[in-house]
Amino acid sequence: MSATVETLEAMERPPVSMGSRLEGELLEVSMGPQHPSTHGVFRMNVALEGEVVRKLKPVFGYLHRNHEKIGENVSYLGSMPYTDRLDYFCSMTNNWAYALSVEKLAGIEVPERAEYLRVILAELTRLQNHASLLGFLLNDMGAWGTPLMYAFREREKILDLFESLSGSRMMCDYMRFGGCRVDASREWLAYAKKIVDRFPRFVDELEQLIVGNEVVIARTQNVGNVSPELAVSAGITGPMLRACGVNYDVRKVDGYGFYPRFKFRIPLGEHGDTYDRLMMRVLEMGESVGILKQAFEQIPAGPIINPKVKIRAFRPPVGEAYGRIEAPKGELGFYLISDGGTNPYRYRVRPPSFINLTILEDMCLGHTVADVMVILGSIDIVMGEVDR
Amino acid sequence: MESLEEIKARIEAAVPGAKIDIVTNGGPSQQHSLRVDNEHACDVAKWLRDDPALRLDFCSNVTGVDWLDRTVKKTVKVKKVVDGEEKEVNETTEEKIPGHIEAVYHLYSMTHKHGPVIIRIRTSDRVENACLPSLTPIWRSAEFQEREIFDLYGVKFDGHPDLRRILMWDEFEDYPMRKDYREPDDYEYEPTPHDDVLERAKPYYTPRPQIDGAESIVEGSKPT
Amino acid sequence: MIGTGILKGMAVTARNFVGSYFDKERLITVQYPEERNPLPENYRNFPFLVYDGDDPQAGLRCVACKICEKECPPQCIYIVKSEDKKPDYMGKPQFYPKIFDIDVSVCMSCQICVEVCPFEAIKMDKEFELSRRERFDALLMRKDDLAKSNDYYRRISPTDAAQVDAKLAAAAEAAAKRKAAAPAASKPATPAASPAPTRASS
Amino acid sequence: MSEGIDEVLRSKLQQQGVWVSSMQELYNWGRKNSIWPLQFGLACCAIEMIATAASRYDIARFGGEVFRPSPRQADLMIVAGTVTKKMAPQIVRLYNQMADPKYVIAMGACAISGGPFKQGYNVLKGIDRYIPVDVYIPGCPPRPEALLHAFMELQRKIDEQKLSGANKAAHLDSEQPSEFPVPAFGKHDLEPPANPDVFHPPKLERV
Repeated sequence: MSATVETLEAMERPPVSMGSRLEGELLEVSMGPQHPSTHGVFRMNVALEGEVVRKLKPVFGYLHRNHEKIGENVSYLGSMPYTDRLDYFCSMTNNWAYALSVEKLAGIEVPERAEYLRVILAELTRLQNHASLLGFLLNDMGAWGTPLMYAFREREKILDLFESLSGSRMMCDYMRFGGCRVDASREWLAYAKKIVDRFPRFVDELEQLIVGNEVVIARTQNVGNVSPELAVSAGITGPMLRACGVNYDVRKVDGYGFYPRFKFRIPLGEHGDTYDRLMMRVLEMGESVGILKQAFEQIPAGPIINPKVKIRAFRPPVGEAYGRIEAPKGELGFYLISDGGTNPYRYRVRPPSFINLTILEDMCLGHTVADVMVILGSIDIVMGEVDR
Repeated sequence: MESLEEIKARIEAAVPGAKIDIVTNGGPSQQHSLRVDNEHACDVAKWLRDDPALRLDFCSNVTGVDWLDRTVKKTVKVKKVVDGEEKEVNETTEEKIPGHIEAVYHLYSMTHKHGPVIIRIRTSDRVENACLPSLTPIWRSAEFQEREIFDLYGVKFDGHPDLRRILMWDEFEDYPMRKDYREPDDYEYEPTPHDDVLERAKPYYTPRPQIDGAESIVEGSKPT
Repeated sequence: MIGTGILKGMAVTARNFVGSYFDKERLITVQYPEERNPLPENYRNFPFLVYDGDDPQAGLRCVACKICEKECPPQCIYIVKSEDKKPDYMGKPQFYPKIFDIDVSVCMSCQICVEVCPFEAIKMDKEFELSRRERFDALLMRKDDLAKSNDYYRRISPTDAAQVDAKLAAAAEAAAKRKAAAPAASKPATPAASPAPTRASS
Repeated sequence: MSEGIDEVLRSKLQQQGVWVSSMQELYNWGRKNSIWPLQFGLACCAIEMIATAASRYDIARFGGEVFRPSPRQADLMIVAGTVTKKMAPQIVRLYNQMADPKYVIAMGACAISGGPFKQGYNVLKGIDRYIPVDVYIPGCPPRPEALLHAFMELQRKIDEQKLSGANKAAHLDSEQPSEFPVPAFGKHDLEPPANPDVFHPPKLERV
């Protein structure tokens, strides 16, 4: 018996008895919001035929913290610490995206040293984000905590760097309009360089752990394929887009910061499956290490903040601006409308992981429930950003 | 990428009847946008996506913006003949703009790596006719973002495949991102009282008995 | 060959296991309550109020200007300004906060209050062991809980404190010069020596 | 089930190599060293919770490394992150599903009071509006060490619990509720906005 279902909501649950075969009957399962591998409070309503996914509807909003409304009620500066809490793995890149948008809105120049510091911190963020993502992904595949522990160990080293520079492990609140808040000392840069120099050892280890591993290959290759056309139409960005073979990286396209001064390549995938997405992260970590090494060599001395920018009573001129950067998860944009006051009139975040979830259903159809977890893990979502 | 004026001229040639205004942005970012009328929004969007020179295949960001009723005062220097002499006189004109909700789409091209082209569509008012054409059939990335605008601003998108609340629960009735939304009064323990927070919520919801001394009212109504 | 990938993975695990005994890079466990990772100098947790001198109440640098209250993004500061002026530790009459509360159950450690304070009166503390069994009273920091001496500040963040001391000393010196340059007749009761440099050196 | 042992006698006996304990001490000792938390993360603080469980801070030293995905097997719920109004009913339900004795740590500013997001329309201003909380950790997010500190504070609290008498532990008192009503989604807000049996904010003096 096979049932066709128009909408998940209209579906009646078929009677499931112990003796009946589950194939051909649809079973509705609500996964989440409390689920060990949904990466936070994410929920999916899944219709299963046996073990195969026939329909999947994501349900959001369990971490909807009204970021945009609060952003409209506090001053421009006051929103900066809130951006830390969007994608709480990558507070530095969130800071940068917001600072970049405000700088566009108000036409602020950033000193050279500050731009270099921003590049260094953004790439460090990318390293720790990708490392922890791989840890979580392997955790979802059943490797339990071991790779996650290794990933968090490396992450701790980078968090120590963040903490000694900005004062907080996760919520750095480091960037300001027209520059950065604290200058990095020579010792800090030397220490950071040391950590970055040793980082490839960890990447190699991780590569050994996953690249040739039969279990990983069996679980990821040809799972959750995305075609490049669908990815572009659905607005997928970041490593997930590049895994489909579309060469689009905001660092290259917009050339914000001082990225045009650095030599780096954009890794591209071929099949757009989970394995490619996973490898994209491994390869990007290597490129980030390259950028960081160049940045440590080139960083000039000088001021770190534009002295013309006021801290208090900062009022950008009337207008609007959309600024975007390549965050570790994809294109992170901020859209701000100023009415000349101290608060933005409209404050909008373009969250990459929210929009990357658009094609979750397309990727999961026809796969088993166990694969859904792996596919979801490879998208790299953080609920703080999905729901805001 | 060609200028907005050129794009406007080409749209008007390609989509007959489309009304396009260029909305200038006076800020330093200089991101000007195109306002498209609702009837032709889908055609214009399709043309923008498919035109070989533009190929705006990537809709990055969809935003709702709530504009309340407002009056814009414009001061223009006009040459007038006053007492037989030509003088420059400041003339203030007041323009009333009725409230509306706007949807802003930021478009980029992944093929040609250019952008952004910003298009805006607006509803005719904020209450009954808060309807807009959905651009999800053209760019799938608009699907969740338009749902979000429906949820938080209450704009109905015609042609959207799955228009439900996305962030708030289904029973919720308000549109919280609107500028005139008042949140429920549930500030009971506020040791750092900023009175505007407390005051803001009060007139819109009945006060809760525990905090506003309803008990004493009950006591007072007792026959003594 | 099937199985090599798994063996390689096992080798990585074994290398990590053995390595954790010899290699500091592999970050062994910190036995927390007994041994602690040193906190970096920039570390910040919750704000506190700096006072000069010995008396926590008279020496408060805060003059209740309420800028931090206004700028605090989550609105966790509550200040009531005094009606009268009281002499501060240097004897100069100043307004003072009659009430200064910080609700640390709301504070998000963003240190915007520190950045906007024009009087260097509020700084970030490093104390993080604040778990309590009760929320309402225990997590509302009153003025008395918040007041901490400048010596404490010098101890927890020496670099910043030295900068702040130098800045204040320079400001005091400039003020003293201005006063000296002004006609002495207008203000006969000028304090003789400027005490600021001694404070900076102490 | 004696209330206490004479400390002098006990130390004397210990010198003779005799170790004496009460049922209560033994019971509490066992309980406080095997607190299994619920594997349950809400937001930013959950990442610090994972960092606490990871090798550098290693919550296993306190017997709390067994993160259970099912509430039926868990003793402790670490509410790590912002509780939104959409999520609050689920949290109360999870709490109700946990077996007694059960404890709650509110980790981070958001779980205590709504924290920085307090003024949001969808943010619950503290999880203690619906369920009783044992230990509160301020911070945004608290350091892993702060979570360990709270964990030890909870262990101290468990150690102090009495097995009998008038003020015995809540889970042994049949009159104390162990389940709490789940709030419903209303038109503007959760209904009720707080559980008056659990949430007792003090009267604040205002100047």
